[in-house]
Amino acid sequence: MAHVTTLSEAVRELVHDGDVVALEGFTHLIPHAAGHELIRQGRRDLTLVRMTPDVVYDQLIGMGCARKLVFSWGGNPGVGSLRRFRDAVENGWPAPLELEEHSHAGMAAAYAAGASNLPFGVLRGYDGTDLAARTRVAAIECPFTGERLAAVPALRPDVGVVHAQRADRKGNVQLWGILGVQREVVLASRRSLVTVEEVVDELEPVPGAAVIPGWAVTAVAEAPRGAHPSYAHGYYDRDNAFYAEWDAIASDRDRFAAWMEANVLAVAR
Amino acid sequence: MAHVTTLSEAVRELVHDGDVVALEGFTHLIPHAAGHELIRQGRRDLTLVRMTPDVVYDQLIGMGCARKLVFSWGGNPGVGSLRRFRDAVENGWPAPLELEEHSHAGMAAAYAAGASNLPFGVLRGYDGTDLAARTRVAAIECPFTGERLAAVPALRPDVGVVHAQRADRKGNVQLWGILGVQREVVLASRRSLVTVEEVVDELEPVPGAAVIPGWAVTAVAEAPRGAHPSYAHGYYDRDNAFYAEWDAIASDRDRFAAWMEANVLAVAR
Amino acid sequence: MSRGASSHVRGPAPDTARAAAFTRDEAMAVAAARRLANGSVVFVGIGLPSTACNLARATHAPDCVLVYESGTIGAKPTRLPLSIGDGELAETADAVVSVPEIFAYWLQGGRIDVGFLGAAQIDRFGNLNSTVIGDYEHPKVRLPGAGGAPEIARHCREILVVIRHSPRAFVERLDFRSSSGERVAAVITDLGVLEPDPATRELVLTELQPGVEAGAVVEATGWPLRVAPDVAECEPPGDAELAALRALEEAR
Amino acid sequence: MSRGASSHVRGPAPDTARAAAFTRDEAMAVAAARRLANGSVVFVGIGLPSTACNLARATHAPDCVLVYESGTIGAKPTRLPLSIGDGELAETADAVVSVPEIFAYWLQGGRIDVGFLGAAQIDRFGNLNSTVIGDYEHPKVRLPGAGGAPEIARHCREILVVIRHSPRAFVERLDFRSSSGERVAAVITDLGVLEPDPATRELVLTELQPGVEAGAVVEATGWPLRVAPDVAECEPPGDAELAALRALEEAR
Repeated sequence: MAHVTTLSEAVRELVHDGDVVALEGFTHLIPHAAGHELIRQGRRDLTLVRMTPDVVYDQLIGMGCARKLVFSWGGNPGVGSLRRFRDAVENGWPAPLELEEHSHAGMAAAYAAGASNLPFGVLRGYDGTDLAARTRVAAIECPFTGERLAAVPALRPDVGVVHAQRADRKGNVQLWGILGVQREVVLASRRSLVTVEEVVDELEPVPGAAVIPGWAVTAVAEAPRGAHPSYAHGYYDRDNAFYAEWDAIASDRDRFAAWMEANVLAVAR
Repeated sequence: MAHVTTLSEAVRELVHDGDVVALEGFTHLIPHAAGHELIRQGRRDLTLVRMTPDVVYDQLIGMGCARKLVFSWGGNPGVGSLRRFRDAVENGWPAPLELEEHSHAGMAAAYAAGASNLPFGVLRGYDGTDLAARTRVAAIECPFTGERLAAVPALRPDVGVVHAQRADRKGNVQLWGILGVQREVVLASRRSLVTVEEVVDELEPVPGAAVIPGWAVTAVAEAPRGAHPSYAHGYYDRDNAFYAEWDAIASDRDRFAAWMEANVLAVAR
Repeated sequence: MSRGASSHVRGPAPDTARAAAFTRDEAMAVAAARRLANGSVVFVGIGLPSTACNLARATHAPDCVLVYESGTIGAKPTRLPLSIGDGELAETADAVVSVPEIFAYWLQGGRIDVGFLGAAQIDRFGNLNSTVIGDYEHPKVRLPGAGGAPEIARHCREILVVIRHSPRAFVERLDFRSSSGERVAAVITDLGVLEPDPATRELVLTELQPGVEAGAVVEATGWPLRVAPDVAECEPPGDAELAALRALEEAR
Repeated sequence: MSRGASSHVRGPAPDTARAAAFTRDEAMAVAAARRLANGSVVFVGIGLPSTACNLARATHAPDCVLVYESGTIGAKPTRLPLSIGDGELAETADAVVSVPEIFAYWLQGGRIDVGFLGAAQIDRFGNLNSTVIGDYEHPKVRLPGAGGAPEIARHCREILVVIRHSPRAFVERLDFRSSSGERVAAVITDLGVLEPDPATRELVLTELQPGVEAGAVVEATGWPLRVAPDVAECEPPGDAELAALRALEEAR
């Protein structure tokens, strides 16, 4: 049964230096508040996993929390580059960042394999690209047809972190709207943390909603607006203006540091 | 885009003698009406695929429609045997029935592989059983860890048939309650037929409901109470009494034939 | 489920309040239910397993999580379902997922504590047959087949088998092995409880149902059954347990 | 999207009603939208592709089915989403599925007619780079990466590429191949349209945007571009197309 706790307690308990940590949310329900707590608690040497590293990963990378990034698309959606990610890759600032780069389909198959307790996922993909030579992918032959397909190693993070709309007091989690890989990352990870907009007595059924039973989750923490500047369907919209502003903030190392100091480090939760 | 048509038209158009046909529905939403139409139209030499052959498969087998059965559990749930299935296997009546037998997990993985356009599915299974020697399963090695797992050939039926609660006039299908492998069999099959309780103007959202877009379905036909004696969540309950009665009806070849004559063959749709 | 055998026995101690009459099947259901710790996550087959799990939930284990292979997670039925896919399972579940998902993410994912299985035949190592009696190609009796059993038996942390005791069921040699006995923790029957020897994995009679002699169990077993030196008698079903079980059966 | 280039051109024939002023980016979006047949199922990337698809849906192709990699199937946004995961996509979709499912059952499942891709670089065979400029280990510019492109390029029946024409983008040799050009049916740019030679798969200039000379396109291409002998001028954007496009952009 998930224990319902505070965000700072949950991060302290579940995430250790050197861990493989996946913060997921496909544009929607990105666990920004949890990412900020990782930064405040000064986690180091993390292997960060995420299909679409966006602003929160730019912040984690810029603050020196990450040693390695496993990803498939690292940009500011609809805006452009992730400036801190680029500074790390292009200039090694604040530290070099090792990359393991996949396609979306490959990452998705790897999470599904992890959730299924399989050591690998299978897809028709990667062929005809230079990616195959730069990442962890192998050929696998169909034992019935002889066809060659791609295998990707399962993703089994130490900790999976997602945001969701709400949970009940037993830690049952409910989410709706774009579902992304939220359920898969929770089920693929050794430990899991779900931040929610609110903890409620009863989870009213909602069309399109998925429920993750509390006994399959390690910890739940309330974090209202915990996805901002991403969004929580039915609670608040995506802050598209912030995503555009972030480009300027992150373009400059000092401006970035000042923003993080004022908006993350100096904020007590 | 699915065309919305009559059940007899749809069966005439989509199902041919010798086809591989999967009628699915995991206890819930079993397409009995479509099965009866197959019997009325006298389809022969079918390879019937279904995880849990129950009464409708007992009827198809007893009426001589099937040449082969691909399945994982063939019984009358909570009641006992399928008498016509047993008569075919044990005594070759009315015709011998070839069997390809899997586990539920194997069938489910094979449908998911079919829906994904993969030639095989992977699972940890079949080992330590005599099934492996009696069915189509092969060993496959993880290219990363060297572990050996089981591979099952993808299921790609010629025709997939399921029942659902409703569809709109564009053929978009909505179903809820126990979902089974309904979506997988539709997506894995070359052609698909969905019978529905009703065709409506607008699909009102329902908690827990899945929608299969009309453009991914070949034909939709209205068949009110088309799952009976199975059930349609929100429309009518499972007719448990009929399942119990079926045992006596199907125990005797003549009584079975008379029942089919009166209740299926003589019924015009 | 509990209708096949109807021989009534008496609890051994008429001076206890528990000396009400009960059937051997009722004793079996109660003994099976008691094996479930509160809060455990159970993969439930239909029939005897479903009866036992729902009885556990109605008595000492209200927080047991029932997972049915139909994809219903956390189902809380008020009456015994006839099939693993009855509508009430979906209505009362915490989550309903597809069948491919229940087997891949949940069972194979290693999230299930206890799997409950029945069978037509069992051997001395807890291997089960639910496929055929006789030769596979020319069976005397064609049974329904393995269903979920091969992977339930492999992926749940432990397996409980519930099966009526008879020489036809407890056989020297299975006609077909539908699932492996490797993870079997206990076999609960209408005559007693068998548990594997930790070293050899051979099933040993460790408990007797109330009023049953060890000799009767040995006789009902198709191989030379080992009896534990400290074989104990099960606590007879209590009034509350019997009342809950009968209420479940009546509401069916 | 259409803000980068703002040079206004005039339609070639002042005597037509269509001679309204439009930007090259508008001409590109309109030319791309026109390639979509009504009713086709389209896998939509964000940016120029999303603009073109939504313009098609607002004009000649109201029954186009937009599938976004965020798992929204049949989304009908009223304004242009900034990201592929904006809330309106889920609200207006026929179905929302998980990301593993959208790639496995829907894209790899072979259900998509047309895939729309953009890129930083393209070569003469329609191979695309969206990964790095410069050496992979020591890149001059680290781009976002391949995202969905490798499998979109492989599984959709045909691929349309939308990209602004410049020698930096149209290169002799890609710095990195993020996706294969095998299924590219057309490359729509702000200067013209390129289509593969059926025999060699080399891209050939087959259409010119209104008012653009073939020589200008050759000059903006980093390899010796072949020009079709019958190269035609695109029909200029119509009033209704421009109005719909601008309404979409304004509602963003």
